[in-house]
Amino acid sequence: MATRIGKIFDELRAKNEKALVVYLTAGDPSLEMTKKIILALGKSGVDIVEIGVPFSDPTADGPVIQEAAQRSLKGRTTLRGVLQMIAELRKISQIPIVLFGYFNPIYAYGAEKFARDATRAGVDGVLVVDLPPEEAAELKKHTDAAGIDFISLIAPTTGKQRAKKIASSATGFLYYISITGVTGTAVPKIGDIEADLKIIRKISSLPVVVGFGISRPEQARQIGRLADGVVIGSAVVKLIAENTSRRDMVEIVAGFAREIKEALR
Amino acid sequence: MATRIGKIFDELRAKNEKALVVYLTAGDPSLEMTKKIILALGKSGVDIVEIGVPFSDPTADGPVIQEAAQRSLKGRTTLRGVLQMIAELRKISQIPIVLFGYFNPIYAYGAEKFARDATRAGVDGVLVVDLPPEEAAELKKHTDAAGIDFISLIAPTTGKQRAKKIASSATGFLYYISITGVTGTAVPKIGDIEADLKIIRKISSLPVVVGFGISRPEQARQIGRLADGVVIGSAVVKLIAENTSRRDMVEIVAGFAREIKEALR
Amino acid sequence: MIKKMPDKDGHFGIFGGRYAAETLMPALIDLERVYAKAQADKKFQKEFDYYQRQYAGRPTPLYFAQRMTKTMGGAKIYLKREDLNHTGSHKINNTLGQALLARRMGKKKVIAETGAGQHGVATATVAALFGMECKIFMGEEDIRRQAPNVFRMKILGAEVVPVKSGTATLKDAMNEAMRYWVSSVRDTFYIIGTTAGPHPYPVMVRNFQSVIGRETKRQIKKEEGRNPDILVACVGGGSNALGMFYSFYQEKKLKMVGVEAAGYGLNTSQHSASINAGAVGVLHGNKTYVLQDAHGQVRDAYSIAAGLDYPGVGPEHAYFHAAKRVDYVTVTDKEAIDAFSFLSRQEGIIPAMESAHALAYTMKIAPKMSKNKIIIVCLSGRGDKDAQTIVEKGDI
Amino acid sequence: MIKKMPDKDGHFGIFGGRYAAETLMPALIDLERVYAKAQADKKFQKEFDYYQRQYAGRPTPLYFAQRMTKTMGGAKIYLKREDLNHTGSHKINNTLGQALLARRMGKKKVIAETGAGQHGVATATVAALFGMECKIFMGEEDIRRQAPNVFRMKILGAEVVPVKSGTATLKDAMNEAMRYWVSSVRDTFYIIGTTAGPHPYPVMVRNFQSVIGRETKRQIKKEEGRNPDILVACVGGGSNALGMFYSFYQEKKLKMVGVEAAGYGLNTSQHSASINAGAVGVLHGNKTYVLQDAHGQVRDAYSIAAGLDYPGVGPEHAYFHAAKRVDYVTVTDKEAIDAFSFLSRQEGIIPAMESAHALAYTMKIAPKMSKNKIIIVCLSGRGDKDAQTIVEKGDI
Ligand SMILES: Cc1ncc(COP(=O)(O)O)c(C=O)c1O
Ligand SMILES: Cc1ncc(COP(=O)(O)O)c(C=O)c1O
Repeated sequence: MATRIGKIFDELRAKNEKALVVYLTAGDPSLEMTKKIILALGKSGVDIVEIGVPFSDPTADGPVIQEAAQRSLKGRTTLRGVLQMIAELRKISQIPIVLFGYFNPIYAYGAEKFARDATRAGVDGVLVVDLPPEEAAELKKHTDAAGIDFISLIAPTTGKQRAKKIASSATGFLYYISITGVTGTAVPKIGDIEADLKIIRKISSLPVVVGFGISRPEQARQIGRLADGVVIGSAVVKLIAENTSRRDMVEIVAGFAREIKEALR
Repeated sequence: MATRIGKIFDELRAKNEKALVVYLTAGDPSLEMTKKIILALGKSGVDIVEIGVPFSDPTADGPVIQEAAQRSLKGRTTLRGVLQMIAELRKISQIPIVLFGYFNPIYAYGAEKFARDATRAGVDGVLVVDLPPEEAAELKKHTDAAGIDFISLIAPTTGKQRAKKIASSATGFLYYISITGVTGTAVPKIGDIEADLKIIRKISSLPVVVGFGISRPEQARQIGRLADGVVIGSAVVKLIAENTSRRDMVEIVAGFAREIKEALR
Repeated sequence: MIKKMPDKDGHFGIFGGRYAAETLMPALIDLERVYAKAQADKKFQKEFDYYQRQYAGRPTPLYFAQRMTKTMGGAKIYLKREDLNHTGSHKINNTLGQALLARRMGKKKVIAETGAGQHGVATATVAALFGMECKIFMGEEDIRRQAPNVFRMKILGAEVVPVKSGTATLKDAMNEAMRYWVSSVRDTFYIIGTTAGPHPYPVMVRNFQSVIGRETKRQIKKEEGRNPDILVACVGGGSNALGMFYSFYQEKKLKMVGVEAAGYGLNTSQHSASINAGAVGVLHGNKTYVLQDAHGQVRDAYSIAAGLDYPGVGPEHAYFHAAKRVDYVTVTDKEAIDAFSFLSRQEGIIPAMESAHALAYTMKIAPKMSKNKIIIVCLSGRGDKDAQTIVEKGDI
Repeated sequence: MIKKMPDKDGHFGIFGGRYAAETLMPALIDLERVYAKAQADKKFQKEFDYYQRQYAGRPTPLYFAQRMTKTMGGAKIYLKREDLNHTGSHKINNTLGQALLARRMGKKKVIAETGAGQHGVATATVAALFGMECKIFMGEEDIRRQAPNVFRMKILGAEVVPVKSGTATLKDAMNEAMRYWVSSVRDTFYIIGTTAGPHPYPVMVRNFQSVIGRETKRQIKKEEGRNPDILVACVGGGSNALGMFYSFYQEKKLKMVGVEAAGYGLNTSQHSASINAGAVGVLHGNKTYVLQDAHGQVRDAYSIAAGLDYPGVGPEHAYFHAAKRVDYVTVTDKEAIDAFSFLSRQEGIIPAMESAHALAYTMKIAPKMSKNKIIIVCLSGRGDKDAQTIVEKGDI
C-alpha cells in the first residue's frame, strides 16, 4: 500500500517538481489556528506538513522553534490534542502529515497506543529527533505495524557506513540536515550539501529532503536542484509569531509558502 | 636621695592619709590644657599624677583611655612634646610625676636618651604597661641610672613567686591592678583586693597603690583603707572628654579630684 | 547479584541508552571508542592518577566524625571528605578524566552546563590546566543565585554563557549546551557533569568518580577491618553516589542509600525527587526517572541545593532503584538546613547543601542503630558557596 | 650557620620576647610550659598528626606547575598546595595545634583576631570540632570587606565581635582580642593566627606550621632527588613562610625569599612592607620590624591581600632578615593581581591574593633561571575569598 508520502513523491517526480515540506509547531498560537494554517498551506502548494509536537526541552531546536514550543505549552497543547486536531483536519484535507517531535511525550503517551491513535488520526509519518536507529525499535515496531513511515535523519556528521545503516531501515523519505547545528541557526552551504547528497543517493533510493536553515526562495531553488524537496521550518514559525495578532496571518504564511513553492517548480 | 615619690608617701604616712594618684592622657584635649589640669589637680590635693603618653595601640586600655589617646594623637602629641610640657610644668609645680605608657614610643625615642631627657624634664617615675620584668632591663638600666623610679605592676593573676620577683626590682611604689581587665572596664571587688594586698604586704615594704576601675569616692575610701593610695584614671579622662568645650572644665576635674581626696583623708 | 552494567549500547536494564540527535551520534560513538581505549590504556590511567594525586589532592580522608557520632548516640559515622578536593567537590574527579580524554582526542575546546556552578568551576579549572578554550552554559537565574562561582569561572578564563530559555536553570543550561554542541561537535568536547546524558557519559562519569568508593573501601578496611553497614550519598544526577557505591554494590549485606531532595515536600511541586516522585521517561539523551507531567513535559525541579535541582537522574540509579539494590529516600530543605548547621557546629565542617541531604538522612537513622554499626556518608562538597544563602535565610 | 632560636625567653637575637601586660604574663608562662610538655609528648604529637591527616587533609601535594614552568621558560616551579587544606589555607595547621593545647589546658573558650577572615574561619572550625565557645575579633571595615568569611564563622557557631576602635582593621582586632583576653585570661585561650604576639606564640605557631616544610622536603626529594634552589613564600605575620622555611634554613646553598606586600608601592604610605620599610619596634608583645612614624606610633598597613595587611612581622623573620639568612622582597598590588590571574588561567588554581605575592615574585625570577633550577612556592591558600574583589576591580 503506497502511503500518502510515497504517493506525493511519485506525483512530484512525474511533474518534475520538488517537494515543499513546511514545519510548524502545533498549538502556536492555538491548535485551531494550526489547523487553519495547514489548510491554507495545502492550498498554496505545500506538499507535506511537519507538525511539531511541542516539548519542554527541545534540544535540537534553535530559539525560534523553542519559543514556539513554549508558547504552545503555555496554551496547554498536548500530544492527544494534536492528534485530535489532525483527525479533524483529515476530514477536509489529504495533505501528507509528518509528526515531528521528541520522544518523551510519545513515551509518556505509550508508544503502541500512540502508533494506533496516530494512524487513526491520519498521520503519515513520524520523525523523532532524539530517536536514532540504536534506540528506534521501541517506537518503530509499533509505527511499522501501524503503517506509519519512520522518517530518519542524516546529518553532515554522519559517516557513510552509518548513513547506510540509517537508510536501510528508513521509510517515507530521508531527511538530510543541511547544517551542523540546531534548527534555524545557520545558513546551509550548497557545496557541502551537494557532496553529501551524492553519497546518500548512492546509498538509498528513498526521496531525500533537506532541512534546517532554509528560509528564502533562492535557497530553496538551489537546494531543490539537488534534493527531492526542502523543509522550511523556523522561517514559517517566525512568520506566524510575528503576525499572530493580524487577521491576515494565515494568508501571509500561505503567501510565503507559495513563493517558496514557486521556486521549486 | 629620696625621690619626690618616696617623699610624698613618707609625708602621707605621717599625716595618716592615702595617696590620690590621678591619671590623664597627655594632649587630650591639648598639652596646654593637660598642664593646666595638672596644676589644678595639684592644688586640689592630688598627690601624684600619672601622665599617659598616647600610643596608637593601647592594648591594656579600655575605650575611654583609647579614645583619649586617639584624640591626642590626632592633635600630634609626641613623647618629646610631653617631656617639654613637663619641663615647663616643673618650673611652677613640684607634684610627683609618673609617665605612663607603652614601650614603642620610648623605644623609638631611644631608651637611654629618654631616661636622660625625662629626668631632666622632671619626671619621677615611669610605668610601661608592656614591659614586664623579663623585658624591663633595656629601659630600667637607663632609668635607674637617671634616678627615675621604675613602677611595676602586679595583677590579680600574678602568683606569689612572681610577685616577689616583681617587687624585688621595683622602686617608687607597686601598682596593684584591681581587676582582671583593661582600664576602666569593671568594678573592683574589695574582697579580692584585700586578699591580694595581704600577700603583697608580706612580700614588699614599698607603698602599694591600687588602680583600674575606681571612679567613686566611696570606692576610694574602701580601698584606701587597705592600700597606700588609689589611682583614678578613666573616670578623670572621661570627665575631661565630656567637658572639653566648657570653660570651667579644669575646675570640674579639680573638684572631682578633691571629692576623691576627701575620701582618702 | 546484580549484573555488570551497562550493555554495549549503554543500557542499564531498560534505562540509559543514547537518545541523541543524529548530528551528535557519530561523536558519541567516537567518544565511546576513545574512552574504551583509554580505559584499557595504562598510560591514561597513570596520567589520570597523577592529576588526581598531585593536582586534585587525592586521596581524600575518610574522617571519623567523633562528635557527631557521640551526639547521635548510635552507629559510627564516617565522612568521605570530597569537600577537600581542589575546587571543593567531587566534580573535579570527573572533569579531570574527561579533559584528559578531550586532550587525547585533540579537542581544544570544551563546554559544560552548570547549575550551582560547581561543575562549571571544575570544568573551567581543567580547561585552564590543559590550555583549552572553555564555555560554561548557566541559567540566568542560577548566575544570579550563584555569583561567587561565576566569578571563579571568569577568573579561570572561562566564558559563562547566560541561558535565558525555559526556566533559566540547570535543565535549560544542559539543553543549551547540547544545542551548542550540536553546532560545534567537530572541534568541541562536551564535559557533562554527572552520570546522565547519552551513553557513554553515564558509565564514563561513574567510572571517573569510582575513585571515591575505591579509596573508601581501602580506608575503612584499614580503620575498622571491615566493610561499612550503610553508605549514604545525595543524588542529583547521581555521580557522587555512584562514585561511592560502585566499589561496594556487589557486597552482600551492605545497604546503600541515595538521598533525593524533597525541597518543600513531595506533596508540593517544589522538589527534585525524580526517583521517588517522577516517572520513567527520556531526557537529555537517556531513559530514566524524570519529573514530568502526564503528557511527558518535563517539570522544573527545585531544591535549596542548587546541585540537586535537576528533574532527571542517572540511568544507573534508575536501574538500581528498579532492581531494589539501592534505597532512594528523600530529605526536605528544612532537614538539610538543620544538618548543614549541625555538622558545621559539631565538626567544624561546612558541608555543601547537597551533601547536607545525605547528612540529614544519616541523622535520622544513626541514633536508631547500634554502636557497632558503621555508616559512611559521602561528603560530596564544601558549603562555602551556600554560606551566604543560609545565613540570609535567617536559619543560622 | 644560624643558631637554634629562640632563647628561653623567646628572643630571636634582639627580636621577639614577651612585651605583655602583667595580667597576661602568668598565662603566657603557663602556656609556654604546657606547650613545652606537649611538644615532648608523643601522645600530643600523635593527636596533632591524626587531625592533620584525617581532618585537615594533609599531606598536601607538592604540585609541579608544568604549564607555568613552560610559559616562564626557566626554572622548574613547584607549588606546595596549602590551598587544599580544610578551610582553604595553611591557617588550620596552627589552629589545630593551639586548640589541642587549649583542650589539654582544660580551656573551654577560645578567642582569635582575624583580618581576611581565614584565621577566624580556621579558629571557628577547630572550636566547633572540639566543642569550644568561640569569639572572633574582626575590624568593622574587614567585616564589610570579607563578608563570605563572616558568614562561614557564624555558621560554625562563632561569635564575630566587630571592632570599631582605631582603623577597624586587623591590628585593631588584635588589640581588642588582647584586651578581651586580659579580662578573660583565666578560662580563655587566645589562638593567635601568625608567628607574632608574645612568646611562646611565634615559636609555637612556627612549629605547628613547620609541617609544610617537612612534607615539602620529603616530597621534593622524592620528585627530584634533591633540595630545591629557592623557596618563596608571602609574609604577612609570617607563618606560612616560616612553616615552609623551617626545615630548610640549615641547608646551605638554598635561598629563601619572603615576599612582603608593597601595596601601591613603597614610595607611598599604602603598603605592608614591615621589614623593607619599617623600623624596629615593639608591637603586640614582641620586638620586630614595625611600620611606624618617627615617634613610634604604628602606621596602618595596606595591601589588596587582607591577610598581609599587618604593620608588624614575626620576630623570627626580623631575625632572619638581620642575619641575612632570608631575602625579603616586595610585590605590588598590581603585580600580585597579574600573578593571581596568571596562575588561575595557566594552572586552574585560583590562589589567595596573599599567595599571589609569592607567585608574582617567582614570575620575576623564574625566567632568568636555568631550566635545571627548582623553585618551590608556598601556595598558602585558595583565592575563592578574593574572586569577587578582583572581578569587580575589573582586572579580570
Ligand atoms: C557538592 C555537590 N554534591 C552533589 C552534587 C550533585 O551531583 P551528583 O548527584 O552528580 O553527585 C553537586 C552538583 O553540583 C554538588 O556540587
Ligand atoms: C592564604 C593566606 N596566606 C598568607 C597569609 C599571611 O599570614 P602568614 O604570613 O602568617 O602566613 C594569610 C593570612 O590571613 C592567608 O590567609
